[in-house]
Amino acid sequence: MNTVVSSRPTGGLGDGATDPLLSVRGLSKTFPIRGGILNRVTGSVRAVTDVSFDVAAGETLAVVGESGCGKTTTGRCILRLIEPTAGSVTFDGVDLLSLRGAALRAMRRHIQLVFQDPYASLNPRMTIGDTVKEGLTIHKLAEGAAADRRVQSLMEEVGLRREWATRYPHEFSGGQRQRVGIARALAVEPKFIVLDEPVSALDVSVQAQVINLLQDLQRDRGLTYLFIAHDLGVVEHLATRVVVMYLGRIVEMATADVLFSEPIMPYTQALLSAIPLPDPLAPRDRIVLDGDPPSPADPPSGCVFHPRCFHPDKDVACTQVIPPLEEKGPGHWAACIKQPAGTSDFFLPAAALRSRRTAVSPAT
Amino acid sequence: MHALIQRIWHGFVVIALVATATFVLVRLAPGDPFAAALENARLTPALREQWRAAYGLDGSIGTQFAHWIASLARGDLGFSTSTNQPVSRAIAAALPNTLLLIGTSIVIAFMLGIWLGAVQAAGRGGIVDRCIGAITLIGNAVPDFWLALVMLLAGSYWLRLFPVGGVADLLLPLGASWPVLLLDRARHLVLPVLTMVILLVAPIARLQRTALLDRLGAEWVRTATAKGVARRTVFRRHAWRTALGPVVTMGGIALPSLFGGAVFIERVFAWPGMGRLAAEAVAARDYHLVVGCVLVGTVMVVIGSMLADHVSAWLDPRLTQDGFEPGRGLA
Amino acid sequence: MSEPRRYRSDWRGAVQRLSADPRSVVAASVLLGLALLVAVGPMLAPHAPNAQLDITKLVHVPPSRAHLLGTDVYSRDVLARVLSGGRISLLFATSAVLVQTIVGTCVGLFAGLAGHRIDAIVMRGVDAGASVPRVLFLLALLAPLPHVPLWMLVLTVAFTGWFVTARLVRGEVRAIRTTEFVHAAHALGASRLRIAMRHLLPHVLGPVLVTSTLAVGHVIVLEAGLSWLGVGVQAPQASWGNIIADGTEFLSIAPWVSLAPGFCLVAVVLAASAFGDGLRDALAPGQLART
Amino acid sequence: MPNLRDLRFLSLCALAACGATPDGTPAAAVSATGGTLVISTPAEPDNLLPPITTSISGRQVEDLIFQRLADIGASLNTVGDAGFTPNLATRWQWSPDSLSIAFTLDSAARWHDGVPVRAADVRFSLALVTDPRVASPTALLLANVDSISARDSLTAVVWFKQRRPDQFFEIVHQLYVLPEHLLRTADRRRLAAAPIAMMPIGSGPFRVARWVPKQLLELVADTTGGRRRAQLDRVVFAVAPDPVTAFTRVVTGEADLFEAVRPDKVAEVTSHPQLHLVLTPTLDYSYLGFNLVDQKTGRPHSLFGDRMVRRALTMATDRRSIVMNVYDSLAVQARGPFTAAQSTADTAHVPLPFAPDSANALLDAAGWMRGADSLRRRNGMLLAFGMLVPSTSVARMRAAVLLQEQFRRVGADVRIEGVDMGGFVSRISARRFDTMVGAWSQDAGPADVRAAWTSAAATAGGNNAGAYRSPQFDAHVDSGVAAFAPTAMRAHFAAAWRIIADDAPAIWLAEPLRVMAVHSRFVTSGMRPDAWWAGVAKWSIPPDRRIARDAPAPAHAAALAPAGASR
Amino acid sequence: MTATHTPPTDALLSLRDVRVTFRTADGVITPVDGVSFDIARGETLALVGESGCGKSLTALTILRLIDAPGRIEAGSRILFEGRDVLTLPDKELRSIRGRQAAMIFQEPMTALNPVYSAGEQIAEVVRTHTKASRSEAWTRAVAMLGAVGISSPDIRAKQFPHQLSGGMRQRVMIAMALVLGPSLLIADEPTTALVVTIQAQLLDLLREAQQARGASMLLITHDLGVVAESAQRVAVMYAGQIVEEAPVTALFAAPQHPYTEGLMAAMPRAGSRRERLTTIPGTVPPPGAWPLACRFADRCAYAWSRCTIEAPPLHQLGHGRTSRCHLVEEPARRVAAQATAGAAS
Repeated sequence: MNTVVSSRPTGGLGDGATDPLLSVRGLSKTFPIRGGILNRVTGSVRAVTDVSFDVAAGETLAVVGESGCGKTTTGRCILRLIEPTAGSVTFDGVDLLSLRGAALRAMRRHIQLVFQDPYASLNPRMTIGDTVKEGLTIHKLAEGAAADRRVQSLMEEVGLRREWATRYPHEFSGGQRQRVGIARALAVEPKFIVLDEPVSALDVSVQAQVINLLQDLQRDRGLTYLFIAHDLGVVEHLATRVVVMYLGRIVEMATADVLFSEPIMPYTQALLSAIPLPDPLAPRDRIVLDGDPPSPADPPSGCVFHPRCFHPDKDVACTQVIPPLEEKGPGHWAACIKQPAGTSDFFLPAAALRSRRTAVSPAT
Repeated sequence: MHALIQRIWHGFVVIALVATATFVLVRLAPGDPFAAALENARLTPALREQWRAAYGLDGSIGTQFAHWIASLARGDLGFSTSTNQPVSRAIAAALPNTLLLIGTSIVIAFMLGIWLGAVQAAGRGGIVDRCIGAITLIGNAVPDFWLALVMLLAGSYWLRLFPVGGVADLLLPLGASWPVLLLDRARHLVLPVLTMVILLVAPIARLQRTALLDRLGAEWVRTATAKGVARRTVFRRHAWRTALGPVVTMGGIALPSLFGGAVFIERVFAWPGMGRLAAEAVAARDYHLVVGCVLVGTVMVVIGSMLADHVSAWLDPRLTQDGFEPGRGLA
Repeated sequence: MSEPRRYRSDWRGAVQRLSADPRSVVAASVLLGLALLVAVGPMLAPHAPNAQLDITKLVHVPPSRAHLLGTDVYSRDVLARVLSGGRISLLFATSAVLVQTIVGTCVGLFAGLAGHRIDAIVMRGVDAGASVPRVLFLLALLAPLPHVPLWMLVLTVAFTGWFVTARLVRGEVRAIRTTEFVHAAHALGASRLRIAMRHLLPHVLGPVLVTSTLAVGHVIVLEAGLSWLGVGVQAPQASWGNIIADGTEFLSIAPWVSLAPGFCLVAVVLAASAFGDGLRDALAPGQLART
Repeated sequence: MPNLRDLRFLSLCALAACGATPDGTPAAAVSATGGTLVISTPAEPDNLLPPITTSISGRQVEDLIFQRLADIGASLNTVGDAGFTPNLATRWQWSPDSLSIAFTLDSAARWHDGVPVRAADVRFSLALVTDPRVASPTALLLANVDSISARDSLTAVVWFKQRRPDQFFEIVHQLYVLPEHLLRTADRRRLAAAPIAMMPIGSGPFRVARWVPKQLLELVADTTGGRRRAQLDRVVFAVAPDPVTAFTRVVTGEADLFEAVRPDKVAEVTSHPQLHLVLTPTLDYSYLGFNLVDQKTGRPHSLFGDRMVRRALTMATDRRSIVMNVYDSLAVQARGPFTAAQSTADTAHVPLPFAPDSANALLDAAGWMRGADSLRRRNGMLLAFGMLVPSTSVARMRAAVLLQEQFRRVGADVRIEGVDMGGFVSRISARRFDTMVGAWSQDAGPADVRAAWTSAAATAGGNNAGAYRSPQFDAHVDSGVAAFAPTAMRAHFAAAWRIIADDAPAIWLAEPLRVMAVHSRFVTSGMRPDAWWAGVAKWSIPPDRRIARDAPAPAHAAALAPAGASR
Repeated sequence: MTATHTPPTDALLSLRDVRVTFRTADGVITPVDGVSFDIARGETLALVGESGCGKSLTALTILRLIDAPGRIEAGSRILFEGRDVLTLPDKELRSIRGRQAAMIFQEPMTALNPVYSAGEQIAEVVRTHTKASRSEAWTRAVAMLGAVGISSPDIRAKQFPHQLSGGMRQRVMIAMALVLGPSLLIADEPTTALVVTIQAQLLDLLREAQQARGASMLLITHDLGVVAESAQRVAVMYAGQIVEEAPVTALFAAPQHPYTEGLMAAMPRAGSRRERLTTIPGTVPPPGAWPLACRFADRCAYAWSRCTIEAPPLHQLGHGRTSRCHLVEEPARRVAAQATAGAAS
């Protein structure tokens, strides 16, 4: 029933200017559902299906989507915290998925992770100094007093007082803990950091501080970010390019400017229009999707978005053909069979999106 | 459905492991099934060897185990050399008595423990809470056999209220009417059940208290209050009912120790049940009976814990869910 | 806003909370006091615990100035025996619990970290062990053996008691190993061993400590039961358990023999469980009110 | 502390009383039959088929449901047929050469199912017991019987291999007569598995009404046979595994008899007016046995191979005090491998004295010198040994703890090895012990001592586990057993006792009395030292003293009668 | 929608000087410290603030849902339809709860009892407050589920919370709140736990339901976007106090309190792309660690000496606006501070 069209682009999933720092090709992750006698695998959940993209050095690639769309799994697969089922991940010319044991552990210092939950991501039984120092110890980057000095300078770099090193996580606020998490990642001097919703658990006033910190660090250290988020406001602020995922697949990918102004996929449009705008005067012709996202254990056939899709041309083909990720415009990839290349404004409730772009900043 | 089949399979594996281990353990113990009764019987080792052969107890452990498994497959648990009957018959006589004892004790202990725990939770931190906690704990801290003996002496000897052990007055005429028989059975049950209840009630009350306090702090309890439901109803319907789950689960887990406690209580109260049967079989090196008892006991434990899981699943429908769990490593 | 599941906080805080809880302080004092008493007591006792003073004339002497707790059927001084028996009982219980805790923790850690298949196999074994009544198992194991030395008794009791700990540890490890701070350590390149020792072990230690504290009381009571069945600490070595067990025979004519050790035993069990409860509360403090 | 010294007097009175009620006393004759005896017991029979029964509790019941040809007298004489009273056989005729005896069976004797008892049954019984497939431990005791023939349906002729003083005792005492018609088809290799092992049909005064294992065994007076009906209607064995519970049943009145009252419970029994304390002598003695042979090497034991050490250790023990401590006044110090009640007893025999100084001197002389820790060593080896004890026996554990302390005083380090009965027996059989606290329940016959102490029993499987070997002792025992004249027999045994006492292969500890608590409504009689239950059929309850459970229970009896008869 | 909003005279709900205290190991803390506001009939008031500011606790006081060890201090008054909720006898209070004033909680997973089906939990409200029979209550529950946009409500009604998706669970909560047509809805972060597309659905649903029934709503949120879309008036809370109150358009047009101002400035916007965001320094202090005078002083860009000495009162600014800031009295300082900040950057 599925007319499988290869959705693997031939190349150039980045901005094409330079060789990408990280290149993901055909990444898939299937989680087994266990049950029955002997705990055998009785089913599976396709958390990530055939995901490909490039990340160039120094850029911030944002992966957005709602919870359950596979964005976190994608991040964890790149880090090898979850073993992908298929695909390849090349980092700086090294095939990450072929690494084993000590080589893998050594490689890990180049790719780090900052977590969403600042409460759960710190070991409550370790002082934050020890937490930050752990990476130094593991990779033997510094020892003894040198390590302590490094820890202190790292803490200051992320905006924590050096004398707090002996305190435990529960003595800190969420924002401070997230700074510890960042310091821990920075300690091993990575080139690449996966930021897994680093600010979504934080209060607004603190969120801005952390965003600024992340930006400063990127600038000062030349870091490359894979920024996983569901808050499009933050994404728009931080990202150079954006990947939109739905039910384990990439449905759209473009530079931030293009994506936020000319989204092609109905889903992306809905996502953008769903964001409540902090402006009581903004016009509200919102696209409200029907129903809930389907379960990844039982995804719809064809285009995974078709049951909720409001595209005027939606037809039976959408329920059968898995749409390939095609370059619809320059650097603008999308997976929709009803949207020929080169067109974008097909039925867009443009006002909603435009208003977003032009919202007047209050109190200035 | 899958979950049930898996539970049954797990139970089967557990039973098989226990049976094998017991079989080996009992047979490695020094002693002889026909030597334990009397030390100076003129039953020479040669004669004993002959008897062992007659009852299929000779040969290596491996061959014996193979024989045993083969007969087990035919539904035959072997012959009990200490009670001169098929193991199945010996167990069939003992099992109902133990089930009666343990069943009655569990029911009473759970009713009492759940009630006490509720009283404690309702008056949390108060004098009643502390007193109940202390008293039940003391009951729990006393050695089983000591409590049983004191109960026996107090109830049967000093107060002369209850018979000295046994399941029934054996001299009652066979044709006695059922109310008489029932009353007689109840009189015999009182002391052993009371002993077991005292030993059992503390952990139940404690768990119920903790679970209730936990549930009372749950958000759905606040939701119920916000709906306008009366305090008592909230307590009963929303907190108490949901707090039963862990207590029931504990009941399943506690079963082995109940059978263990039965070893003491059945001995003191001359209760012809599984605990006593097994302990006496161990002393008599009645291999087949020991293995049979442990096997049946384990089956009971497995069934009991499955039952407990079923009841707690019924109490908490979340537990019936199987298969895919969202949020397990998924974005 | 709700805080995500809070893991047990640091030890310092736990100790502070513990020392602020009067129940735990009393329990700890009782335990320490008794431990101190049985540690130095036997040196101060006027008689050796096994000395039979006069087996025809000084049998079952009621408590008096010469024998503060009376004498037993062998004309031995009960006070001396209770003190020396306490030493054995406490030593026995703590070492058995220590061993069973270590074994249970190791197996639990192993199963918790292992793959599905190995975990399933190990846990079925644990289920099997846990579903056999411990008393019966010990009876079958120990009754046929002549002179079971104390260390062997400790090992056999520990061997039949580690299942609960293993289950607990395995469950905790399974829960913790998917937490983000463990992922973080993993992402830093920490080895499995390092993760197990630095990140998992400190977390399971709390609940394990609670269970172990409670288990001390259980094991003391268990030893008493075993003594009554004739497979406990071997005569003439005293333990609270076997003094009580031997004394029950003379409960009506010489109640003092089993009452004194019985009192100590109940005190220890109560104190241990009170302390365990306190420890549990201290390690997992109730969540504070949230806004 | 109850002083039991007075009880010694009391016990003698009881003994006298029991001796003064011989068969058919006037008191029993006037009383009508009826009543129930409930015996509270911690132990239950292993089975009720005499050839394969090994437990004493089984023997007790079998004595009530089966018949022997004749019964041993109160004097326990085993020479010839003196003192024996007719039972199944109404009379017997010796052949001139004494190699055969013709027993004439009671023509009125019936099995409980109504079938008459025939001489063929007697012949069958011997064949069954001596059948190698049955592997009956009794077979050895009947080794001197060549065969039995049925001269006619009521005359069974027993043929012996040799003429021996105790040949009559052997055949009448060791052989229960079993029903051929019910056992003919039983699988002889697995007799215990036959249903009849649990519900036997005998010809004795009582028949089994029901046996509910672990609970009770109920016997009812049988009325089918021609013998005199038992006075009591019922005898119920109520089983309670814990001795405290079993005893409590008697003091609360739920049961009527408890046969093993512990000394410390005696005061309690006497405080209950409805209970009588009945003391009878026994044929039991307890001892600490030394293992004279090192099992590993087969050479003499490093400690107990030395007679001097054995004697020293014997003299180091204050046996009188030990007996006093364990049994109070309800036992006497054992003099040797015999008890006062049996015919071979030498009441003049004086055992090795309690003499700690001599003990110490002997040990010094044997080279075992005390060290700083007051323990003795020789060539660096500690005077240390294990003491194997069945942990389930309260009395023997007590003795062990007392002995251990006394040995310690002379510098020996003793390790008590408590083990359950199964383990104990297996260790003894395998000879894997240094010393052991044993107890021996003797048979009434003089030959019994052979099974325990002669060289013949020192071989593998024999009960002379310590492997004591003395040709002189063996010779005197053989001569004593073979002596037809009582005086000669006693002389030989007295010599044997002296030899074994001097060699000290064991420290004989106590000859306990049997201390029973019996409800006072019973008129008891015929309590023999080897079997207090022997006269139960003649026990009675005067009608005016009967209690509720003595009332006949017609419904009960009626319901059971067909069930019993059908088996 | 009117551009300006006068304080309601026909207040359905009035909170006056509501104070909540907790006894903790470190002493008594006051996480809600003198909160007052009114909600008119048919009006939606948004209560905005970051975590720990006391907004949820304030909501709980309205139906007296504060659990021990918390307590509502004497002197607090909560008038609902003219009656003081805090002095009502239990029975009358219960008749208000769920019937006249209903709550919607943030986490439907934990706020719904896991052992009862969705339908049962809705029917319980009906059964508690009306004499409806079991089957009538069930019918109403199913109908209500349909009304909140759940497809095949008769099947969903029989399902347990864990069998429903997050969005559906929150719809069940809403159905439970709406089933008896209450005049006040108290929604505590009703969409925070949900994914963006569902958030939008539910906000629409709530708005429609409220408007259809003419009910008032107290909407508690930290999301200024939600506020802008749903509320007519806004009260901003910081550290247990209301620091600013204003009609929604006025507030967004010109926030008066520095905290409100900071909050708005800190939000990433399209215009601020890849630039540094304006931040509020420091973090929200926990209850018990609040500065004594102005509680925002240590994070405030305008703060001067007065702010650490004198607690500012809630100044009335007219047009239904208030602000708890000394700047109201010394507005020149704001201009000066902005000028220096502008010069610096």
